[in-house]
Amino acid sequence: MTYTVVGKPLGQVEGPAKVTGAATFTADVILPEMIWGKVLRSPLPHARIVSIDTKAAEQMPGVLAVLTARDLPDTLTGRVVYDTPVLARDQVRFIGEKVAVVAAEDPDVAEDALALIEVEYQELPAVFDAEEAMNPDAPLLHPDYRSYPHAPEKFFSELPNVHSHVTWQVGDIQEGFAQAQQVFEYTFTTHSQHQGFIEPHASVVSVDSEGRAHLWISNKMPVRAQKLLADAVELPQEQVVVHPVCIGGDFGGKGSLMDAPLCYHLSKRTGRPVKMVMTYTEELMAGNPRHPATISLRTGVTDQGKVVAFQARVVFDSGAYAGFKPVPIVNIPGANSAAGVYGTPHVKIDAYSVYTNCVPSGHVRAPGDPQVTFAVESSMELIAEAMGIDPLEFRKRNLVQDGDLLPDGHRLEHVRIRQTLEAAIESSNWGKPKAHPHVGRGVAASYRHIGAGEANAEIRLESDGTVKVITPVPDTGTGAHTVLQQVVAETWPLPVEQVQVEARPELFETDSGAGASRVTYVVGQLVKEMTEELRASVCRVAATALECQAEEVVFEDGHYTVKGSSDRTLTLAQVAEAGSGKPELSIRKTQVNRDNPQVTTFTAQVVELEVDPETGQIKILEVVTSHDVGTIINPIGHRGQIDGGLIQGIGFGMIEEVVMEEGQVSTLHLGDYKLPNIKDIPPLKTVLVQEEIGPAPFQSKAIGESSITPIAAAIANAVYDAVGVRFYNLPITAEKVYRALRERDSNGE
Amino acid sequence: MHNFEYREPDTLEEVLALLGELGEEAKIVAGGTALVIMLNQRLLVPSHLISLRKLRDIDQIESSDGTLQLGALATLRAVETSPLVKEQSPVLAETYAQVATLRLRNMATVGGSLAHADPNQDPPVTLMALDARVGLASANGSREVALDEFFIDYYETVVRPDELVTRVMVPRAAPHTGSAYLKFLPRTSEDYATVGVAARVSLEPDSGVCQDCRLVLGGVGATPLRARDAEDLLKGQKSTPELLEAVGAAARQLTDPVGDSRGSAQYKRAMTGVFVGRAIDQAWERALA
Amino acid sequence: MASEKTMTRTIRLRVNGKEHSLEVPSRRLLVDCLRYDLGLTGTKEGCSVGVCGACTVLMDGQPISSCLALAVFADGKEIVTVEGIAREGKLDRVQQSFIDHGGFQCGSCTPGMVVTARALLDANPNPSQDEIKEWMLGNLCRCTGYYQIIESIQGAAGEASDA
Amino acid sequence: MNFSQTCSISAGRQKVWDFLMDMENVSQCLPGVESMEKLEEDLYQGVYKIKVGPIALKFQGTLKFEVRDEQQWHAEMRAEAKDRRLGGGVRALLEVDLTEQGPDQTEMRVSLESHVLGKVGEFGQPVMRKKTDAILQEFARQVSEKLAGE
Repeated sequence: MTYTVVGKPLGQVEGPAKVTGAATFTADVILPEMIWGKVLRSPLPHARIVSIDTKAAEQMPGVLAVLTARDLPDTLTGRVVYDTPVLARDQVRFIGEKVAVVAAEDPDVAEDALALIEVEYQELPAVFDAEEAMNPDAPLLHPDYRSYPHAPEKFFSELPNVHSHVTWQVGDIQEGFAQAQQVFEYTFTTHSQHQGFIEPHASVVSVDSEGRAHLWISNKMPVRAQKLLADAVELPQEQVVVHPVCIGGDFGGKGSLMDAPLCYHLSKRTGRPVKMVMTYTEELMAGNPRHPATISLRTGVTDQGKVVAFQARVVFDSGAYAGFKPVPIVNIPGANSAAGVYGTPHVKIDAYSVYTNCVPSGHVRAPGDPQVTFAVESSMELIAEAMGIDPLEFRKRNLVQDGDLLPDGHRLEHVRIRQTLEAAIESSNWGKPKAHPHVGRGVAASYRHIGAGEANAEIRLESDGTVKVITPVPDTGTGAHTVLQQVVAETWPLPVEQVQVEARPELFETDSGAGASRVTYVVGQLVKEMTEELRASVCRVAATALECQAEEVVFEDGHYTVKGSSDRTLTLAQVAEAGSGKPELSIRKTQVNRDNPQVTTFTAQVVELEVDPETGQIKILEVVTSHDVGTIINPIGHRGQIDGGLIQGIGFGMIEEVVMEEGQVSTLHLGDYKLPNIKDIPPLKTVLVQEEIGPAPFQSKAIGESSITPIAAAIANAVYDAVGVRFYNLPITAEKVYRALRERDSNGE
Repeated sequence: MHNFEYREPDTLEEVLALLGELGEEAKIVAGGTALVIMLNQRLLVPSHLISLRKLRDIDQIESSDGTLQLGALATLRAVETSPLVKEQSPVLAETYAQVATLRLRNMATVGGSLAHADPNQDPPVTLMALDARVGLASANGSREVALDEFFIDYYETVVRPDELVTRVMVPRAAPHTGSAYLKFLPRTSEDYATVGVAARVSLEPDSGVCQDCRLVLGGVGATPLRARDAEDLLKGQKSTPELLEAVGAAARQLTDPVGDSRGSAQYKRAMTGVFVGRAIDQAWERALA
Repeated sequence: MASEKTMTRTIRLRVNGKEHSLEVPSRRLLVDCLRYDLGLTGTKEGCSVGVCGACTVLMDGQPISSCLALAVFADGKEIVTVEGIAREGKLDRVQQSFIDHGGFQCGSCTPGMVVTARALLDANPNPSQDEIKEWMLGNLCRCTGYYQIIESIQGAAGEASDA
Repeated sequence: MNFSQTCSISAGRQKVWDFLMDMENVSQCLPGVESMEKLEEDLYQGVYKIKVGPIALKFQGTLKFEVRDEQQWHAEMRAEAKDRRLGGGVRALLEVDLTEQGPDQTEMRVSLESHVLGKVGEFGQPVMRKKTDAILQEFARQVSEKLAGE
């Protein structure tokens, strides 16, 4: 298909505002009389709160309020399960949990006051490891879990501290292993990664004279935030008004209320608007980083090298609270891709999400996927080697095909993994001689569903002739609003300048917001349909104004005319005037997509790297990232998603780790928790294996959570190829490589 | 941040008088890059901040009698880009260029970074290898201290509470001398070093053996460490892989690193050996050039 | 203990060409002074330790971290923030190029990126890729993976500032 | 953070034991103890100063003998203290075990489990670890020196 607007490299609609500093993020909201909130956090991982003395803090000049749990309603909050207190009540469960909050005229004064609050704790036994937390003698973090609001009964477990146990299966796992001649078992572990957005969480709440709470929040699901805040502070939902703001990076991490309930209580108490902005130290000690995981795989293979049975046990360290998990299973959905891009007939995957006295974990771009993909793509190589089969060949024998069932029950169509994998290999130096010793190449592949969800939109013809789309979905940086603009402009067709997109979360009552790579799919599809409907209405209005039948109206060069006669033309503005007040020129709709589409997206990556055997340092020489794509609506944004996800994945694989020792994070600022910078990026070759088949508008597909996933596994496989050491845990740091090499050398002696 | 009184004297004399008066209650601020973080994290709660930012003429980079003089208020960026430094001591320009980021180097000063005495910094390592001396002034007079004797412990130096670092002097290197600073960065390229090694090697032109050398290790102890035993092994010798191995081992002995997110103590110690060898190699090559 | 009075200072500074004189507490950070005292919220605060570069502003033409500078440091100085890059409502080449090349997504690193890139191109109108990396090393972006940032700066290279 | 030091003391085990069971002696051997007063049997209150470069910490709190097991030659002391100015604190458990090596020779093993809380714990962990280790070393050295010198 050829398109006029779709496929054009348009800059983001928010561009001018963002490059001039005019774009408003939550921390930029300044209201008259606004004051600041700061929280006191627990220094202990598990303790009973014996007493809190706030007197001295309250008496400090400039302090307007000091609140503890006793001053708040006894509610719990969370994105699905409500298990998280707004302020710790009687008990703290991790280092960094909020214990008290101060509001003051100035953030420095609020900080000064925190130092004056006296808390007496009685330490309790703590558990920091998810596997240990499942032992019968482990301290129970949430004895009342089953009675918490929205705790998913279907996934309750008898095991201590397991708050969700989900099983995905296809075929009959026992039957599968019975067919296998060889069985391989491996265990892998992965670590905690912060989303690394540059904008720390922020919230502003202003309670007005009618008791309504006005909320500005760095939250990608503002309509959901409205409901969550209403529940957390015991207000009717309509009493919460969410105001639109830009989101300074999400990557899965910006879907909770974070400090918003505290802002509300402080605002209600003081009658002043209250702002709370987390410091990056608070982000690293009490944000919602990626779940550490232990992944045990058991794979049954026939002598012909066909995988017939695959069993995975995935244990996620949920931290002290499960409230950051946004899905009804209250678990990590990515675990269901633990079987990889392979069409294994008998699969059983068990995912356990477990409470520990660590920082509560949350969603990070492609939640669960990089963890389990590291495991499965490493294990495929191990098995191939053990069986004496070339790893690439072994993969090819087992790739998923059209009609295969995935562990989550999806039957796939238009499977493009083979082409994607082959394109990655062909574009790389695979099989060619190596320039240096200690150079290695590794490959890994993954798939990623487009998520389902609820979409809402309003579309209308403005009096100036522009078509305006109003969406509750905020701008999180992905270019979603630009994509919607292109979808509308293409559908009509109109020049893009004549289409405006505006985020107005306060106009909607429910919505899924951004996330799960769903926006282009669910919102784009809805907006496309609504555009067609509005266009038809506009055509009818034009027909009335032109005194002809709707079928006779033609739209050309931005004008409506009667077919075959150019005497009378109407611009869109003139139609708008003619139809002024007509309800059909303003349409509002809700649409729920309950199921993930059957066409999914595949990724294959090849890494070439060099290991310094004296230091263990890895230098990536080249990355090839190959993606199975449909129509690309906006190539700038599309590429940005690939590039950004890839570098984030390299950070996960080699550099970034929220280091915790007995629940205490030691990487507490961005000088210690390192994010890749501009000098750290490797040469990148992107290959797009395109076919115009996709579930999203104009046969497009999702791309946002693809490139982050296989890269860690590809690096691990390349390191093995380079120096012959295999890694079972992440990140693969220089020190780990160095140690492994020394260990191997000393064993060899 | 805790509140404090901010003073901004116009002359060095006024600064020194204030220092004498306020002593340890006051902190000096120049670029502020380290101090402001510590204030912001509330690790420091001084009653006064004495700013050097209005002082003139102690930011000069000059040369006299072959000695390079770096004014305490020269920014790291000024040293890195100074044609004089590049000409007289290229390794020094290279070292300053490796500190953190350009933005930080625009703010941080030569004197401030020495006085802060963070053992993970780069410049003190090279400066020590170049036999640099530090000029200190107080209301009671001034003195010079060899950088070798300047650092005491983590973030501690011989600078007395009433004293101020005013300049750093770097003597001209002997002929047939080469120097190198290697910074090991296994994570990201603007990180602190896992280990930093500066080597200076002077060769006897005829025999080609090492006549004199300096080896200084950064990030692996409470202060930059001068590896004298390792230096002794090299003197009078030609470089061989075996010798470098032994020199590296001797240097390793001296280290007492802190394990952190840049590597365990064990790893830092091991890497010291590796980078000592590499730094000597590079310095040797430059000495021959 | 010093009195409250001595813990504030009056500073005069020029921000984006406009003179300001204001009284600030000694402990006020420059980033907070710009954002809250002067209302210039274009400059962002990310890491608070001088690493991420979101708070970069130009002081006398040089990029600095406004989260590591006290407001009193700016006394007598010329400050340029992201709000001062466009002139008379017209985007600077660097700004337009960031839009055209996808040099940002969420936009929270963008103010720091734009002012640093402008300073780079003022100092060196035709930087090599290595020079771009050296200058932009201190500006973290989590969204783009940096490739499109390099292209944005390359796209704006070649000529002096429009201003 | 866990630390331990083992040293050999030129004194009999009973003598070492008696020495260590006196808090006065312990506080004299511990570098940084500013003051120490007895509140009740086995419970003391004191001020402890530690300096890491420009950062001066002043901990005020209690030290309590929790175990005095002469049968096993094992003692435990618990310290809890706060720095009010910086808003940090420390919680530590010091364990001492004595092993007879000869009539006038005793091996002393001291183990310390300490948690530095608040700002100092957040930002200074690696260096605090080093400092704590040095303090423990100094403690062992002082004890051996004082007893050997008697």
